[in-house]
Amino acid sequence: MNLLAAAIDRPFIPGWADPANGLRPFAPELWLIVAIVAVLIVPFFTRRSNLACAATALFGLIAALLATMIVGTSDGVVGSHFRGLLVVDPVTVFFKGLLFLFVIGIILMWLCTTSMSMHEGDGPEFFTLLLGATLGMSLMASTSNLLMIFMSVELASLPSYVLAGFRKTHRVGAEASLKYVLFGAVTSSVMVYGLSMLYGLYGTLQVEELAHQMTTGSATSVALLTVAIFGLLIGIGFKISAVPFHFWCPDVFEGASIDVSAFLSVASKGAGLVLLLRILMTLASTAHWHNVPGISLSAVAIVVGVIGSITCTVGNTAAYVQTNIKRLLAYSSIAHAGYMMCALSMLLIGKGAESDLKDPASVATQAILLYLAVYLFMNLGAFTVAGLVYRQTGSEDIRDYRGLGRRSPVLALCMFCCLVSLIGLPPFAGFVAKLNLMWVLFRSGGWWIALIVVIGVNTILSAFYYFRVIRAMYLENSDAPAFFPNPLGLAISGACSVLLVLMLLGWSPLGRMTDYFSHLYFGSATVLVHEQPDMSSATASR
Amino acid sequence: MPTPALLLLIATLLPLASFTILLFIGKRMGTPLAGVLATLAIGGSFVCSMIALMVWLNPSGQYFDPSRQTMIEWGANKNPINLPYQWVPIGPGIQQDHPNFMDVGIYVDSLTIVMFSMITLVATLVHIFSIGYMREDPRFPRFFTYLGLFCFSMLGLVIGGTLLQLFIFWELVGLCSYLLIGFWYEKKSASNAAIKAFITNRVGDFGFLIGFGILFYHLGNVTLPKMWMLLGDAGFGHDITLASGVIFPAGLLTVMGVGLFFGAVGKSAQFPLHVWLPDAMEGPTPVSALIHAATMVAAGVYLVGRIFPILTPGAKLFVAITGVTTLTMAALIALAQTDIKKVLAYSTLSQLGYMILAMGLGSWIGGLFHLITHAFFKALLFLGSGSVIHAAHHEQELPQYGGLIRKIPVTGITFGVAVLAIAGFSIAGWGFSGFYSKDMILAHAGAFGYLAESSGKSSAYWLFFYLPTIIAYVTAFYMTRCWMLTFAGKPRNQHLYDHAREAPIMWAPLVALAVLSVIGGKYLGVSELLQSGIRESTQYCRAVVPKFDGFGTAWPAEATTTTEGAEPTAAASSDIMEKGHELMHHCVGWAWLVGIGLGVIIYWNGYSIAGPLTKFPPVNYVRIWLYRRMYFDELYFSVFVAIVMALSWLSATFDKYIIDGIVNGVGGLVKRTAFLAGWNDRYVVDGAVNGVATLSQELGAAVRAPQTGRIRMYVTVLMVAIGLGLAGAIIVTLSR
Amino acid sequence: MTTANILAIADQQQAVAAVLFYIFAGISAISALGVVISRNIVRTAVFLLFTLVGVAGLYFLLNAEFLAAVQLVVYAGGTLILIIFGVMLTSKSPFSRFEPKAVEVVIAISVASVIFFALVLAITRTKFAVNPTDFTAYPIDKLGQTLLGDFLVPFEIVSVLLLVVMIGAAYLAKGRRREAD
Amino acid sequence: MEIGLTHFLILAAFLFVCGIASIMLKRNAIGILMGVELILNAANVNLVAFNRFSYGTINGQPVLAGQVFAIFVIVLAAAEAAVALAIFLNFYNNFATIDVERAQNLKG
Repeated sequence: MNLLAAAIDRPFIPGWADPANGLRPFAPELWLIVAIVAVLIVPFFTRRSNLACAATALFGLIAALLATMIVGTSDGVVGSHFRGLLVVDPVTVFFKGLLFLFVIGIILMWLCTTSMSMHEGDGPEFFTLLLGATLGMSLMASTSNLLMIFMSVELASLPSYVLAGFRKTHRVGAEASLKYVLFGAVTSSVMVYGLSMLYGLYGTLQVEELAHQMTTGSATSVALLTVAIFGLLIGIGFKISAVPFHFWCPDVFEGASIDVSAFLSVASKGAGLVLLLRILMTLASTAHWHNVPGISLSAVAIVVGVIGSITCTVGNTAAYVQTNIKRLLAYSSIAHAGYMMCALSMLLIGKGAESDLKDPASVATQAILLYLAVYLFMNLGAFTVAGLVYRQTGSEDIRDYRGLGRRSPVLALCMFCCLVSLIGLPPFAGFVAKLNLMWVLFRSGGWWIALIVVIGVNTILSAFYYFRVIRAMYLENSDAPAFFPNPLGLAISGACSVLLVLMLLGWSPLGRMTDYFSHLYFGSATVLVHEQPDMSSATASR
Repeated sequence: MPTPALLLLIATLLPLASFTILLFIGKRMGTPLAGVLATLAIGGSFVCSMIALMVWLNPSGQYFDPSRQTMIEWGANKNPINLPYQWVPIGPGIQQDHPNFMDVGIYVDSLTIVMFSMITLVATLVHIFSIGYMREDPRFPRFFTYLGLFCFSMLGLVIGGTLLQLFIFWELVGLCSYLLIGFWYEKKSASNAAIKAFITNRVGDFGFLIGFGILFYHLGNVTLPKMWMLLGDAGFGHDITLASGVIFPAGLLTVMGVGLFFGAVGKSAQFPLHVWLPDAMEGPTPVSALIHAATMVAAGVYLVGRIFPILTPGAKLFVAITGVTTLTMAALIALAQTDIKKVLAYSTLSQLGYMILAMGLGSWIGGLFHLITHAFFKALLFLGSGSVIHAAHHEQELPQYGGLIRKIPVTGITFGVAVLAIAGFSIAGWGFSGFYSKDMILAHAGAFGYLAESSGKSSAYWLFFYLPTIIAYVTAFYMTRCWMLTFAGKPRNQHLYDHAREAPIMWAPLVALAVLSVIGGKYLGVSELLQSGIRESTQYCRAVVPKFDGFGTAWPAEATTTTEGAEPTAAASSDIMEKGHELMHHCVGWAWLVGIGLGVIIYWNGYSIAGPLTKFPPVNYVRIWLYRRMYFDELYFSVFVAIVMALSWLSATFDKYIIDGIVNGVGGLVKRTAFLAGWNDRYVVDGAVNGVATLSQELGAAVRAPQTGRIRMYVTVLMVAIGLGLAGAIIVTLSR
Repeated sequence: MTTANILAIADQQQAVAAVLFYIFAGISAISALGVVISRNIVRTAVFLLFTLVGVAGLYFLLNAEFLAAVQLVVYAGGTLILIIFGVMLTSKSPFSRFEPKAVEVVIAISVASVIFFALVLAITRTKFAVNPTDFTAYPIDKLGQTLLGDFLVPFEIVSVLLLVVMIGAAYLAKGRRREAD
Repeated sequence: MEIGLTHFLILAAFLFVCGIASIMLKRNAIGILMGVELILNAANVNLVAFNRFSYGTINGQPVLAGQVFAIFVIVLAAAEAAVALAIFLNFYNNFATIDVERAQNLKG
């Protein structure tokens, strides 16, 4: 067992035991790189190259996942490595674990949906790109250096552009990748311009150093700082698809094949959110913000919060009239990113300022991690069902979901679970996540209450369009024949549904786990100001 | 776990088991079997509840107290069962010794037991009835699947020990209600009604969430008794200082109470969210009997009962006003309805209004007592109407009936019993069930009036007595009208009359409910149990807060501090109660006779008297106004349309002027507005459902306006955003 | 040499630098404008080439000779050739000219000028840190050491990125597969 | 007047703005890509100028972070151009044009 663990957390070179300086903290990434190379070599030895590549990629991801678990829980790896270019901290570890798990799910989903229509021999390219994008996303989550931010965003984006148009003969696919690459190129170039300004203002590429300079260094222009931060936000906003950088999202999701859409919906957004989380956290955790002339963190917080609330509103309202299930889910993913951004805005509250929480940032981080974890499963389940229905009927139109409750009851039930969870209704974990998020906002008080109202109204709005699908499945009839879906796909979506229920029941362990990670991240326990009121000492004032 | 709690838990889980089984193999089980299984499950729940009741009443198993030579008093010296469990840690860290937990739990007191018995009893009868009623329906198993889920959720709602659980199950019963209203979704009206119910309830739930949020913010998710202990002094209308030193202002308390009450407004279909309940009658009739008369809609009253101690005088006044408005309005509308189920629906609204009014006036027992008796006779009325509709081949219009007593005598007689019960039939102080509960409410209303007078409040407070009094007459009249038009007179539709016949399997539930409607008021000991429920809860709380009197604070009298250990009562001092009772007796003592007599005379022979009477123009206008339900749907719809128009105007403006530039001018805008105007004309009467749908749709159109599919448009919007953002930010920061 | 002489030489050098700056800046600015204005895609590409060359000249002025060489070799020599190649492959005559609408031109010009003035305002109002360094004093190997020292991680990651991107681009560009396959 | 940092920054701002304008104006996908290249060049000029005038040395040792960043930007620009052109080619194969206005199947 020990031998296996050693093999996984120190790939191919023995003796990298030095946890502080060695490559060991980055064993997951190394496994991904190994897998990329392996995927390119494997086809030479087999005739069914697609399946072989899938297996190789799965193997690489499982190794990466195990490595994340082993390395992430061992002592001495937390901290920054390679002269601050890469960092390992609990949030990174948690996100990487989620990411690899999710990509494993995506590959399984690929096996039961898109793989059937993929040409033999395209597999190596597909998995190279998928793993490359995954590598980029995992790096996005583990850096706080401006150059590395740019690099990892590009590494996550460039393969995604190609993936969106991977079905070369599909006109919509070609269109989707065209839009994606143009939009992405524009936003990333503006981001670089902003980054160059940041460098110009503070002369460093390290975000921690930068935050330090901002608060202690000589006062420089706030105007240019705004430009710079603006540029940074644009680049990350593109990945998160925050309004007004969301235009690509529905078009790309509709045009790309369903596994790619599912991949982008969680992995890309999650990576962007974690990156934003780290940057905001680094900025906020540097003390003496009130010393910075002309700019206040609460202003940035308000911007993030407002963007978040606009994002979820736009996502939910625009989803209403969609007839394509992938497009609908695309808008829904925009909305969910918006919810998480709302919580992100809390990171910037100074400790104790205008808040009942002593450490709002840690609590907000916990809420976001939990939301991300739950969101992963509900989206994976919903997309898998959509993929299976597409394989069966060749259609992504919601009208073709009519009578699904009769035609394929179990599949419809899985979809029902995932959609109800996406709304955030009680028997499923979506409720937990949303309630937790709203609760956190609530406890922080102040104008965050307004965000709760926004999220509440949005939840009502979102119920409408999710219910349209449910209604089509259960309350409408169609003559389409009954079918039995691919068992693997059924297993994935069923597992997601069951997990959603289990996560609700196991809310407590889930909450504890995310809590644990966020506290590790912040390095200290937080205490609520309001203790649970004591039963014996209730008094009333007269 | 104490035996009653365990039994009730089993009773809650049995329907869930039947739901799960039916969900997977229901279709294979086929038509009678699925129903039988579900009935057995809920029957099992009923048995469990009854055993729990027995154990509760007398843990020792003895009903006779040998030392005092009397029967043991109902519910004497019981302690409520309060079992909190820590479910979710929230916020604070894992390293902390005592993290803040989100609790769930079980809370059992006499009220819980009473509710369980009533719900399982009515549900069992409705299940039996449904086996006959739904026999020909192709989706028979699915119907029972939904019913199982509903029963589980409803029982879970009642057994829940925290407001969070209440909310979760609250949503679940709402979901079941949605599914069951839309059960015959092929009918457009049914699926529209389902959506309408869903939306209207969301509005109420939003209020609930706000109230819940405020409560949560100050206390966390505490169990019910803890909540009472902490906020038990809300009735005095003062600020409350919590143990943590935080002051809970009285104004916020009122807002919280009103917010929580708004959940009840939605579920119990109180004014102004009453519009969904009449439409909900599109569902199968057994569903109307179970969900939309006996149990779910009464959950609102149950909720108010649970939050009663934390309502401030302001909140109570709000509750009372809502109740009195609803009961008056609904009873008037019921006068003019021609659909038998609509009459019953509005009658339900009106009776719910009575319960809510009782809660608002401080008559905790009265409201919940009426809830129980009402469940019996209203379930009977609905099942009876189901029997009529079944016999009449799904004809629901009163003008098509007439003389049916000769064809379906059992239904006719039991229906008649229910009419007598709801009218408050009584002779010499003895009456059917409705008599006792309604009298209790009205007597309290009278006492309330005197109290208000003595404490110098406005004389408008007397309206809380006089309006319900008048409506008591109206109630007897419209129910008689309904019965006479259905069962008496000559057949008005001979074909329908000839083919009408009863199904024997439906008799048993009807007769059982009829018996309950007769004896439910006096002989089942419901009010005594409820009285003991107050005592239990109060004593439980007094163990911690010695001066707790949350259930007994009489208002609008000036707040008086209660003395320690005083016998808790739901009412003010006994002489004022006596005065109130006397006044009530004078005013409504013979209301049932007047109402029924008038009804019998006017509708003696179908429409022969009433028809010409309503031809008289002023009466006719009123009739039409009432028939169209006072135009509430149209009013709501117009408001929605106004919003939609404004939004679409905005979106059109945005679209035309900002996105496409000034090139295309105002032509498109005019066209769009004109289109909307035409659309407005066409659909203005099509119900508020479309309004909401269109509202979202238009909003969606507005936000999707830039999503034209043109990448250059995207980039342009992006760049304009960047430009504006940059320029704005720079100018703002430079100008500092 | 006297101090006056040195000063004069310095002045002279500064004057030369100024002249060179204006020449290179002029080349890149004017051809950047040309990129915007030109309607013909081939001509646009040529304008872009001039911009890139002008920027390379600016790098020389900034003592970044290596970067200037990279700019000329990779950018002007590689990327631009790639672009022109793309132009050739995709421009069959009727589609190579696309006229923007007048409204679009107005919006573009106004947005661009707003951003430009905002930026200029911000730049001129800002006091940047002053620490001019004459990089000619240091040999070029410093750059290599930085690249493989401080920035080793991005250097390695770029190799993975280029591999992945190459695979992806080759996949997409290797011609359309027939539906019948 | 001595040529200083500000001159370079303003030139870069001009290139940036030209890039934005050509992104907004070009209907040819390759034209848009060229606009992106302009913006990247603007960023590079910024980086190199800052490195030269403000942050060239720390404690007497030369620091070349800006230049290195610029090198990476150039490399990534090349990679991006390769991917983008492959995608354009794919689009061209499907639509027989690279007029981005023709890409309007996905909308709403």
